[in-house]
Amino acid sequence: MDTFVQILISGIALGFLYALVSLSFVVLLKATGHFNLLPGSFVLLGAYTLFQFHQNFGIDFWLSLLIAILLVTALGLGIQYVIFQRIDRTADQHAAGLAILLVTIGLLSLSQATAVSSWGAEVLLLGDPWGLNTLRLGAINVPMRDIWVIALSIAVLIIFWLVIQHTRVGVGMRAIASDTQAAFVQGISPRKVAPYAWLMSAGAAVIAGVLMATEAGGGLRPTLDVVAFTALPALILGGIRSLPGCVAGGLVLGVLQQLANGYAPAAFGQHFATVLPWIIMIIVLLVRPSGLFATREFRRA
Amino acid sequence: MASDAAAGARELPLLELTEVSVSYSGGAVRALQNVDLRVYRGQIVVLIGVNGAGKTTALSTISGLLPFTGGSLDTGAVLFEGQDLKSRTASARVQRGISMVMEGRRTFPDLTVEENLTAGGFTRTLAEAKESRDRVYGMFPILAERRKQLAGLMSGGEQQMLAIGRALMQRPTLLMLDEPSLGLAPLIVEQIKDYIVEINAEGTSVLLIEQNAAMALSIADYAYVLDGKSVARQGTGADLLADPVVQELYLGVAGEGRRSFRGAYEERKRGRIR
Amino acid sequence: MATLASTGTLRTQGVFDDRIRREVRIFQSPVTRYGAVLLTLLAVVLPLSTADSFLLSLGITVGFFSIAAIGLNVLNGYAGQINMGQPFFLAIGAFTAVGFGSIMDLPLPLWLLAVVVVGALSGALVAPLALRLKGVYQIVLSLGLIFIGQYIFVNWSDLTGGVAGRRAALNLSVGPLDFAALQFGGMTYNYQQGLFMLVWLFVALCMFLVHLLMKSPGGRHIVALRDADLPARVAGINPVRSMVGAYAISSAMGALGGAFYVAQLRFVSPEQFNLGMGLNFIIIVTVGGLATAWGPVVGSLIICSIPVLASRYAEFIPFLKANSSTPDGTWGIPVGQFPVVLYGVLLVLILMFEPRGLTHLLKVFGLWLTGPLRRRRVAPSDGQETS
Amino acid sequence: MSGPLLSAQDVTVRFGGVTAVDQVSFDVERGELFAIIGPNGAGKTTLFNCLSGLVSYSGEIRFDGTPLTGQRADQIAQHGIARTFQNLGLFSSMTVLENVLVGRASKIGAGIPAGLAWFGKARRDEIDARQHAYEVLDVMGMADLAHTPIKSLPYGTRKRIELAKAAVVAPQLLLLDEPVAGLNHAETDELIGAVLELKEAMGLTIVLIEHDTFLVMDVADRVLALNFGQAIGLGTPAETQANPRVVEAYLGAAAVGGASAVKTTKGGEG
Amino acid sequence: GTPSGGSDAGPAGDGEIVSGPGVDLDTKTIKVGALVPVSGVFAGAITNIEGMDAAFHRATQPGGAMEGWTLEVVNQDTKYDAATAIPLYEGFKDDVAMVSLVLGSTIIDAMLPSIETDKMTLIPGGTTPNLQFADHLVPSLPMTSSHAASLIPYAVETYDVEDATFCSMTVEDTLGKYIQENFDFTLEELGLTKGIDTTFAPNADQLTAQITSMKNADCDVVMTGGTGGFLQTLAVQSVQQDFAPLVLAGNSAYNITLATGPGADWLAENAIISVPGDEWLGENAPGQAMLIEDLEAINPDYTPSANAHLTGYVNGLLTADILAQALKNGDLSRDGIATAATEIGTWEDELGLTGGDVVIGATAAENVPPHKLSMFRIDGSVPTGLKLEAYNYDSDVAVKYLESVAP
Ligand SMILES: Nc1ncnc2c1ncn2[C@@H]1O[C@H](COP(=O)(O)OP(=O)(O)OP(=O)(O)O)[C@@H](O)[C@H]1O
Ligand SMILES: Nc1ncnc2c1ncn2[C@@H]1O[C@H](COP(=O)(O)OP(=O)(O)OP(=O)(O)O)[C@@H](O)[C@H]1O
Ligand SMILES: [Mg+2]
Ligand SMILES: [Mg+2]
Repeated sequence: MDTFVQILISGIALGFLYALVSLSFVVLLKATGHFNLLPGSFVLLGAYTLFQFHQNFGIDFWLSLLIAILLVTALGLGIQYVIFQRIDRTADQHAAGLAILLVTIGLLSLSQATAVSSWGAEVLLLGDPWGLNTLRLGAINVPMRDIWVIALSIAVLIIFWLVIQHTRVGVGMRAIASDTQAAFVQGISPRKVAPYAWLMSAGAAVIAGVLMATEAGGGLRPTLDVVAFTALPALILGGIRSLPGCVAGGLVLGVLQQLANGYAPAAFGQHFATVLPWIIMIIVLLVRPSGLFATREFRRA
Repeated sequence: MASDAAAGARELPLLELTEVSVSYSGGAVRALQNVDLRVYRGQIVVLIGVNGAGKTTALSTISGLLPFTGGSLDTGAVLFEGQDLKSRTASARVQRGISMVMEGRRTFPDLTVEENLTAGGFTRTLAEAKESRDRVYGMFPILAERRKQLAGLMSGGEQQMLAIGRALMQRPTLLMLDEPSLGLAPLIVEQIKDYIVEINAEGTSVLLIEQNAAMALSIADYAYVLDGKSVARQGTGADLLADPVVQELYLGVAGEGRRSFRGAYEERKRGRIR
Repeated sequence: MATLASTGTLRTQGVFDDRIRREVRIFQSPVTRYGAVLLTLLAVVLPLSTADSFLLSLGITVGFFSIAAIGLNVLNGYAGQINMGQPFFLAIGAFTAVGFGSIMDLPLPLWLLAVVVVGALSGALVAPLALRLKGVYQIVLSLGLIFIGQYIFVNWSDLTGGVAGRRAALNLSVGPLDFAALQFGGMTYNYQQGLFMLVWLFVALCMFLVHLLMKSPGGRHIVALRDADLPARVAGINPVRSMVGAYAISSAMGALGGAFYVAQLRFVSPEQFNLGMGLNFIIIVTVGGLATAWGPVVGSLIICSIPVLASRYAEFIPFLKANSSTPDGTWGIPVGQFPVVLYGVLLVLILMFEPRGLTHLLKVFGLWLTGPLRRRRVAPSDGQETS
Repeated sequence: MSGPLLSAQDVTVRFGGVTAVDQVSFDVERGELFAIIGPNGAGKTTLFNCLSGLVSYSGEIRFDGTPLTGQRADQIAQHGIARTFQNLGLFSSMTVLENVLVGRASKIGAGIPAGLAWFGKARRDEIDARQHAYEVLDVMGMADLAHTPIKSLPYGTRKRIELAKAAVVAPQLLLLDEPVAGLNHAETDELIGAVLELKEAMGLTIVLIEHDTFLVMDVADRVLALNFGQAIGLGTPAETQANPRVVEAYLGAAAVGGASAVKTTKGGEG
Repeated sequence: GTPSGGSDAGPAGDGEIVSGPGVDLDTKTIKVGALVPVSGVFAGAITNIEGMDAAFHRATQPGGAMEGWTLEVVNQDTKYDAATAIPLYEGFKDDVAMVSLVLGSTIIDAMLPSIETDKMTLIPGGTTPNLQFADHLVPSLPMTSSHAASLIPYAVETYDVEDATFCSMTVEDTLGKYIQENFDFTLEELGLTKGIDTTFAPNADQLTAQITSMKNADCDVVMTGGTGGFLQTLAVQSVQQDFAPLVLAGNSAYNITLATGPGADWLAENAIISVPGDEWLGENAPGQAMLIEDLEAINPDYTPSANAHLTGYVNGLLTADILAQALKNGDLSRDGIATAATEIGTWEDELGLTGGDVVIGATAAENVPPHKLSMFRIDGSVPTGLKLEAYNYDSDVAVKYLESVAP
């Protein structure tokens, strides 16, 4: 029983990490109208930036986190103005979408190269306030870091939801994503909206990255960015546009994956826990082609 | 009406296009050639012309969308309240008071009706936005009914109303409409015509593109006929309604009504057989 | 007038006939015609003329990547689907080849046939699910295929050798002729030369098949579904039939590529068909130029060459600092990182400045060059290719 | 064969809350030009979507006596039903000719395998299709546009191509959804001329949705009026104009005068 | 492997030396190849090449095996990917006399056919049984996958855990597979009680589940097998789960951050690491001092590494001796080098770095790799983070295992 609860808790923490990353995806998707892998780079660079400021410059942890988020946001904005907008102008919708996705794949490899060449490939200590402290409830141990994962995720989620659904900035974002030109003639300029969007996306990703790079998370390492891919099933499961969906998807997969790690019989073969989220995703897609929390599909002849 | 225009002619125009030439895809397609066009405060100015004459192009030149459609302003200038708009972005121009209802409605399909209006009021303060929303709902009750429906699921006409409502949210000084009657039922066309007059009466100047020339010219203070890149004729609505060429091309009047299409076809056939 | 299409005898009988005859020729533009001939010649002559093993083995790599990419281009380019899961089909082809060509040691034609058939079937099986999905969903689904494929093949160890992989020498003989040791005019050519020839002949063949397909109604219908599916269906196109076809072609060629992959390494392990490879393929077809005849080949050439060339010549490139295990203060790109960086930068630049791909760039350049020389009325139905 | 070419019984379509089409029944006789009018959102396009198998509906639709209900769009096309779209259904990456060729898909048997081997059936189908395509383009005076990419053409021309694309199969039933919306008088005249010529030459039966009441009253044999998805009138143009419900819901008083003008001009020619 | 042993080679029989690929008789330069990933997350592996350069530095000094010659390493970055590696190998094979270091068993596996046809002599950097006895492969160090056979007996002796429950936690790849095999063999031999076997996906960062189940199975000793950061993850998450078994790991699992990074204390507490050779500043092995001296000579600001330098160094010295032998026979062709290797026969471990003598048989089947491993505890105060506990521990089980896998 304890085992089960223990696994369950670590599953929930993992799930919220997935959720944070897919949140970052969702916001970018809503704001730029293009699916891309930048959250991967954000996760990585965010964590290393925090390391630079906290460990090397000795600035307070939370302050460094803030700085990291802002810097990454700036980076994101730069990328949008220099690269995305140019592509948007020169190519039609389909081509542009693909081009941007691929550009971000290139940026992903670049960001890793940057991390390795400036901070090395070895695992580093982030020096987070939680370390390996754990909260002991009887036979059950809850790492402090997991508690923070859950708390921060929930906070972020609520903020995002309020902004996107209930502010004009949110409406603006979705308008641009839905029909850029029409948005322009409403006086909605990317310059007014984009910063918020990137701030949110970067925020979610950097927080996720930092939490993954904490001591309890296994330290700061240049391979953090793979989460850009491992979180995808959660994104899909939640239906790429809905915030609560992300969380639900993340939690479901996080927990199931951990349970598989713990209980899957050897008969299920190697890599089972790794592939499980993808299998679940495909099964769900078979039943609901646009995820569990899909917004309504419409098509007019 | 004619006298208004004459009166207008003295003070400086609200909007002025001088010697405007526009081309697409790097000069491959020339869409406008030395077009001069004026809109005075409080006027309804109508722009008619065959397909591909460059009407929409003219509007995108004014609204600042041109670069995004792959077009470029080769020569000439667009003056609004006497100032050159060259350096202004599309959204900046909206703030200056130029709103437009785009060709083909272009509502945000995956936003609800209400959100579409909110988007329209983006440049206004919340209070102003709320007030104008109520006005729009008053003007188009159907929108109030469907406020929670996704715009993409509305019929053509419903979307057209939404598009106009959305533009009105910006409380423009100049409202530009690109073929608002396209695909609308006669009743609605009548309504929209009345709306335009109403909006105009409240002090908003209007630049209207129409295929339905009869409707448009009937409310025009002044009108331009574009054909193939450049302005072929211009004059007050009344003048153009009386102009034989316009009648032939755009109104198709014969006697006291419109000329029968079937009749015309029969005629041509007989002609061919002989 | 009263005698029109409906009554079968056409009013304009004959007027357009020679126009039409010109349009349905297999090769219209001289470019495509001579391109095809050139490619085929190259496939045969080049390996005979050189034994430079680096050139050859790089050539073979480019070759089998091209084959799989040509297939993928039908799907991602002409059919407008987004499939990143090509490695899944390469894996299927690879292990089918291992089974028939190595374990059972059947002759070349037989196991190639098996590879194509199995590949096509697997594609046809995936299609119905993929077709229900759009955009991001489709992308992620295809990524899922890769992981699931790896899971299956890692655990199917008697065929695949599991995580360790297995050595597999494929039987390259067609009757008397054995590509593993070609005999030509008294002299024997080595394995690589033979394989190079084989692979590039197949590249030519695949390009030719796709060219024919895109001229035919079948191909046009695929493009129609991509551009606007409701109108296409209303016009009488069965979307499932066409798209499943597109998937089958794509996966069959993917499988073919996988088989030649094994042929080159004479070794195979499930983890070779991984995410990275999937990304590479989508990059190849896009950078090369979606829905263009030469795109996949150009793309493969670039993407496969970069890492190999870069790591081979890194030493000679300025602004690089020597490798060191831990970062020292000095700035600069460590030689080791150079290929990665180059790869990333190129990718970003190409897509920034020509999202339609390199082939488009080349085309423009070519037209500009040959502009004066070209006769009027150049074959227009290459329109499909530039689409 | 006897009986109506097309007959719809109690066709009903619901989208979530909205009832887009509500218990609509009507027949279309062979060779007639049957018009559907109604306010925006009345359900006209949706009705077309039922006829061409794009939405699922309750009720029954028979074509030439055979029930279409439950068939896929492409199966329905095989029966010889073609259609144009309200906001154009063209293939943006293709040339004019290619667009029209796609319109003939339902007549092409050869599939992808045949295409891979560019011989026999695939080739014959292709040549035959191209002959018909040029034919229709020629009738509509667009033969020399054949190889222009669709993108660069103005709206009016595209509308004509949309028509050609539907007519090229010489369908038994042709559905036109607002074919002249956005055209000026001259262009409308031209396009309607083409429609009537094709109709006569191919013996087409046509169902037409149009908001230009004058045009409808001018060319239609019978008119079906919809409002909020329900049929509020079915009859000759004259009857329809006399129908108070239609006037009240759709035409408005103004239009009637315009219509009376038709008669006089027609008389003038006869 | 004695530098002095080389003195009789060098200039011997100048005139009629048969040359071969990668050999330049005029400039007296020989190029040897290496396939070591150095990009991305593998950047650290470059130290292997540093080690080899150091060895060549010594070998070419006066008194060195290749005195008067120049030995160059041509390394190509494989990114640990066979498909990349093969063309690279094909690319440089005609410019190198032999391949002196290759990392990654799938890559070596994929290279075998080509090596066969090229008659290329290849020294792997650590092997698994499936490669140990392949033709043209010359062993230099104990098998990467057979550490359990030394670790477990050592643990039993030194920490008297004979009635403990032994569990395994191995990565799901080739290496993990053979480590598991070796683990089972050892328990079998010593008749120890087996708990449960757990596995984890390559570079997994979630081991909570495995830990919890091992905890429930009351595992006292855990034999781990894998590469990358998994020990770190294990440590970190074990701390949180209050799990503290005796952890055994081979050198493949070690990197310096284990001593400095997260969970270092727990590891220092619980982990035994087996590595060939001596502690960084140790005196047991004469070769260790030489290694450091040579490293300083070629790159003053190198950073000590636990194992990578040594691997490169050892392979380098062996290479030098093989070439020296070939030179003595006056035949630097591929065949010449191959025969030279076999003529060396037993390569004595005078430097004490390889964990025993390497036997290079006339045929590959007769190869016998060394088997002695040194036992270390993790300790941040030592340069490489490894504090020696027992030097060259000699295990019979290890010997038996070698016999059992020999063809
Ligand atoms: N984005 C574009 N790229 C290239 N050419 C274009 C583009 N937009 C319009 N054109 C061309 O410019 C000319 C004018 O187009 P425009 O849309 O302004 O005409 P219009 O009067 O609005 O026609 P319509 O009445 O159909 O709306 C046409 O020949 C059209 O083909
Ligand atoms: N896919 C759909 N999902 C939900 N509602 C729909 C959908 N398609 C149409 N509707 C609704 O059904 C009603 C009828 O739409 P339809 O397009 O048939 O009207 P219409 O008669 O063609 O109007 P118009 O003359 O403007 O084209 C409208 O209220 C529309 O909102
Ligand atoms: Mg227009
Ligand atoms: Mg409609």
